[in-house]
Amino acid sequence: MAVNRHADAAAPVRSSGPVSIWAGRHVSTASASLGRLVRQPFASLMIILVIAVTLALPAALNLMVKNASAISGQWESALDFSVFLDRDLNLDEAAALGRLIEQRADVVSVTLISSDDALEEFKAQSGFGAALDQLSHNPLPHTLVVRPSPANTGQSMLLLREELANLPETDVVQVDTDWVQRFHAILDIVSQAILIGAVLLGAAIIVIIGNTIRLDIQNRREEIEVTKLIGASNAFVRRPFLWTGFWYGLLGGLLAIGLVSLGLHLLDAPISRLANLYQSGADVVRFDLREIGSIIGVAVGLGLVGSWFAATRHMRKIEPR
Amino acid sequence: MAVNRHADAAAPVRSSGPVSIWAGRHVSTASASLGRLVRQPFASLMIILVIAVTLALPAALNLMVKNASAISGQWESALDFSVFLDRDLNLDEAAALGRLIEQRADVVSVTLISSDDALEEFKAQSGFGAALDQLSHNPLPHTLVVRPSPANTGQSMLLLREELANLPETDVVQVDTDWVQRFHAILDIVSQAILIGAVLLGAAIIVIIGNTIRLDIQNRREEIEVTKLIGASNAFVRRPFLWTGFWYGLLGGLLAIGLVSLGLHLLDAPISRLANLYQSGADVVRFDLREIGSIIGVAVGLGLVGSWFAATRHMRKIEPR
Amino acid sequence: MIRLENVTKRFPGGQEALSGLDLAVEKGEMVFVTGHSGAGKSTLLKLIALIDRPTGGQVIVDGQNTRRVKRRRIPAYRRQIGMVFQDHKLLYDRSVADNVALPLVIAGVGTREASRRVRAALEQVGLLQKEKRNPETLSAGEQQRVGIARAIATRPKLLIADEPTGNLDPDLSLEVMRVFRRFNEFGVTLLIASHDIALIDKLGCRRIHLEDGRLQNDSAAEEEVLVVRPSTEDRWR
Amino acid sequence: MIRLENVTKRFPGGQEALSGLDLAVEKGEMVFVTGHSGAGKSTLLKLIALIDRPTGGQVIVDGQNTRRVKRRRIPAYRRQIGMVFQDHKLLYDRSVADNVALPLVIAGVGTREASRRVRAALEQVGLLQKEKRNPETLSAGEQQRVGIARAIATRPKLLIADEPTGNLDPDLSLEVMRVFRRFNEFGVTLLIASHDIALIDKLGCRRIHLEDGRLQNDSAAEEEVLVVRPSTEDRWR
Ligand SMILES: Nc1ncnc2c1ncn2[C@@H]1O[C@H](COP(=O)(O)OP(=O)(O)OP(=O)(O)O)[C@@H](O)[C@H]1O
Ligand SMILES: Nc1ncnc2c1ncn2[C@@H]1O[C@H](COP(=O)(O)OP(=O)(O)OP(=O)(O)O)[C@@H](O)[C@H]1O
Ligand SMILES: [Mg+2]
Ligand SMILES: [Mg+2]
Repeated sequence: MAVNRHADAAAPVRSSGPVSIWAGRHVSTASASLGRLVRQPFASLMIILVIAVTLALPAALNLMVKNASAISGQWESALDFSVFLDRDLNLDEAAALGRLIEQRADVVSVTLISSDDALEEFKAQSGFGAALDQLSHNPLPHTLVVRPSPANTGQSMLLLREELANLPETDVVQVDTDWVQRFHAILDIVSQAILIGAVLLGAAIIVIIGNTIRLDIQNRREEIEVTKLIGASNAFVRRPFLWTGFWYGLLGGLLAIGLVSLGLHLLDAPISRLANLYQSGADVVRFDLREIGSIIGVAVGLGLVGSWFAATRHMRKIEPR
Repeated sequence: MAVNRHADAAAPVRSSGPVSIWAGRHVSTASASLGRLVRQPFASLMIILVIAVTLALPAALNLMVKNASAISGQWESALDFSVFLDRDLNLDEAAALGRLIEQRADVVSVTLISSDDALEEFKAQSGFGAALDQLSHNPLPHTLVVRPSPANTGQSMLLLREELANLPETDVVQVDTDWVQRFHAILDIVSQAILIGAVLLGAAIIVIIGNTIRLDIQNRREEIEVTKLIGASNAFVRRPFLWTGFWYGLLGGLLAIGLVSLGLHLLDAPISRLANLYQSGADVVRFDLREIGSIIGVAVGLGLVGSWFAATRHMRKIEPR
Repeated sequence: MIRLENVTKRFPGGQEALSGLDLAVEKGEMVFVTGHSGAGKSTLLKLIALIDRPTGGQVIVDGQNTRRVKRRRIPAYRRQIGMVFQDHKLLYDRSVADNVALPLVIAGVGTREASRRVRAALEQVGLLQKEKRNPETLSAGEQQRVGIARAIATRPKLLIADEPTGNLDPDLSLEVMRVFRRFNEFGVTLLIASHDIALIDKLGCRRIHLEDGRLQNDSAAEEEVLVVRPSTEDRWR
Repeated sequence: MIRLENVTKRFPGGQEALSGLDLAVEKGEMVFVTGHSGAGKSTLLKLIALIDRPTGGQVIVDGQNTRRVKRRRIPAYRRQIGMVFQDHKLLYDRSVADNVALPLVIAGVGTREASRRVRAALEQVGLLQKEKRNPETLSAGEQQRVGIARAIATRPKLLIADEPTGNLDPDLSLEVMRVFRRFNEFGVTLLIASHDIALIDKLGCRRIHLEDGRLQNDSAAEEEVLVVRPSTEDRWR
């Protein structure tokens, strides 16, 4: 009956092959765990709801950010710099300068507007058409419309503008400064807020889901204690809890996706109105399969890790010395 | 020993005055409950963290909305309509029309810019100064700058614009339409998203805090059962649980305020940069006392209500029949 | 003091634990309930303590029909009864003394008086030196005695004990029975479920024998009923 | 089979439950441990089952020093021992049959074989007709017997029982002891803590008496040790 001769010790007990036992145990434990959830519908639903709501928040935030950036990409057009060049630069020189500027990392594209084109456009748009016909010469210079890279922050935009203004060929750089600065200041705040929100939500899902599973398992501490006392290995004791955690995670994750989809459905109308404004047929960005997978993955993962820790913690407590 | 003669039945037990007993019980139960939390620091901290994080999310959302609306009030200046009037309207007629428009509910203010002022400004700003001196007559009309009420939605803005355009005195209404519509479309989305977020968060705090306290109390079901069995009234059994809920709520609420303040601190720099852009010395909006009170109130309230329900539910279960 | 009329207890599963039981226990009696495992002893005691209700018949305790005790009056009803549970039902989050004090706290006894009574009760079961310990660190027999101390601390008029000596050695069992006997001499009515027939015989009390939920044997019908008349002046309190 | 050398168990509070205990139980013996409440019987059994470890001395079971059993080997160690707990330790979230089957499931016994053994074990304690019930709906004595059935279902070589008849009437107690006796005849070593001295005397087994954590009396020193030699062919299995 020596402990180190385990196979020998277990001999009186006729067992089937180890793999089929392992698989069989998992199948029966999985269905037993699910059965337990179904038998306590209120308690299970509460826990699944907690997980779902907790996961829905960051998922919703993520979708919002994605939709916002899909839209805000098109805002950039409002942020072009108009670089009015010196009046004595000719068209070729202006084009050469444009190509040069276009090579900057913080610039997406440069469009050249010749002074003639500019005047035509101005006449058409300003309502001064007839009056300007009286002009003896074109007072407008060649202009480079510089579109900065969307990666720019408020700071780097200011820098870019300064550098453009300091070019010897530049007369004046015009831009709707207020809008640009506001836009970037707000973008900065939003991205910082999203970062803080993400950290808070990340902490929330770990703390909330972990704690919920911990409390649920603590309620079943008797099961841990008794099965340990009659010789179950840690793996055996943990198994039903891991399956419970798995089911909680899976069902919670699915419900989270459902909740967010519902919320998105409610946002459908205003978002598509906005999309229309850009004439971009751009639809509302929804979950793609990868995201659905990762939400469920996170849910199941947290369920498993949470129950693993909680069960192990309880087992430690009742271990001799 | 008849049950309806309670005073008589309790007689063998010498008791002090009922009020001092009541107060004394509460004081001792309150400190005992707090002592229990301190004796299980890990479990208590987890639960308090859950409550704090759960409350921090809507509190942060609320602050964000408040800050955003403090700022966006100043955005409105970008949304003014320029109503160019017919060229044959004289200044007095224009001023009269302006006063008329100003009385609309969806308009905040109307500023009259005379054609002379408009030309001066245009000369100064456009860079065409010298060129325009050559003009024989002022091509610009009188203009009314109409500032719409911030209460307008994208829809009502369009309506307002149309109505202004349809006035017989109006030549043309100019507005950076794209910006206005975008701004309002985004505002619509954001307010809808905030509404959905608030509903989700409201559900979250009730479900999460309620469930956490439910599970915590379920862990102490023996205490409920045993005290009930030896003759405790429901009120007596509930008392320690209510106090536990109270402490969880209070500590969780305080921690939530701490978390949000920390987050706000991290947002300080970008927000004050934005505020500078408006030359408004407007500081970051923080919690006022009323809000701190209501966060703690909600936390404590949920703690109390949650523990009341959970304890009562368990008592129901063990009641005969 | 206790009157059962045609009491039946059928559990949801269809299991009938008590069938048409008639029984009367007078004030001041000390009665033992015996019967094999599963005969319905615990069920009977639970009906009397209003931990459960009969599915048929009447349970009348001190003139009060338990059927007519409303839910909110149950605590007051139970407070009049001292109960020793078969599985002790101690709270493991507080000391032995706090466990024994619990019914006194519930009854609103002042701290001074309560601690005096707690020590007296622990003294009687021989556990005074362990009052500060957590029940979890006590042996099974010690826990059982804490349960007994808790039941007697409130000095109830009716004491119900379910197998109070199951985990006690013969010497201690006799000691506990002597404590119960002393209570009885002060006028307390006692109803005790027990398997320890040798001990019961030694005490010579009335004995009710259950068999499959039916009254099989009542020694009161054979011998003289042993009733210690409560003294006019209640000396014990 | 079991050898204790100068075993001491001192609990964190300073309580010394066992002091310098020396003891030897041979393979195939059936030994009773007696002693008053709190004498250290349960503590002794727990040390042997490796539910706790001694603070001093050696506990050697089947040649294996428990001190040297590493934490991860404890489950395998415990699986070799059948244990009846003083407080039953049943799980109330599953049926009686599932409770009894639990150690078999842990050992990886096939479903068919396991259910056969579960029924055999429940048969022996007279609870076969209640196999589908939840232990919560059983009487205390019935629960105790479920605990016994669970311990014997795995057919261990060493069976440790802590007060297995505390909640049983004399007839059933004797019945349970007969079951244990039959096991013993098939070569199982048994160590049983009990207060029921009348019953022990009836069985005439070796008896170890503890007093305050010390060996007070060992009947093996007086009478002939009763060892049923395990038969060469293991008939019982
Ligand atoms: N909640 C329940 N549901 C169904 N049956 C029950 C329930 N409680 C008890 N029983 C059954 O009622 C019968 C009587 O139980 P009871 O606990 O009164 O027995 P007992 O005389 O106290 O036995 P013991 O001496 O073993 O404690 C038993 O057969 C038991 O299985
Ligand atoms: N965890 C513990 N901490 C401190 N003291 C303990 C602990 N467990 C048991 N004891 C003490 O050790 C002594 C022996 O306890 P044990 O449970 O072994 O007694 P026992 O002989 O089984 O008694 P019983 O017949 O009442 O079950 C008792 O005095 C008990 O109070
Ligand atoms: Mg019973
Ligand atoms: Mg013991």
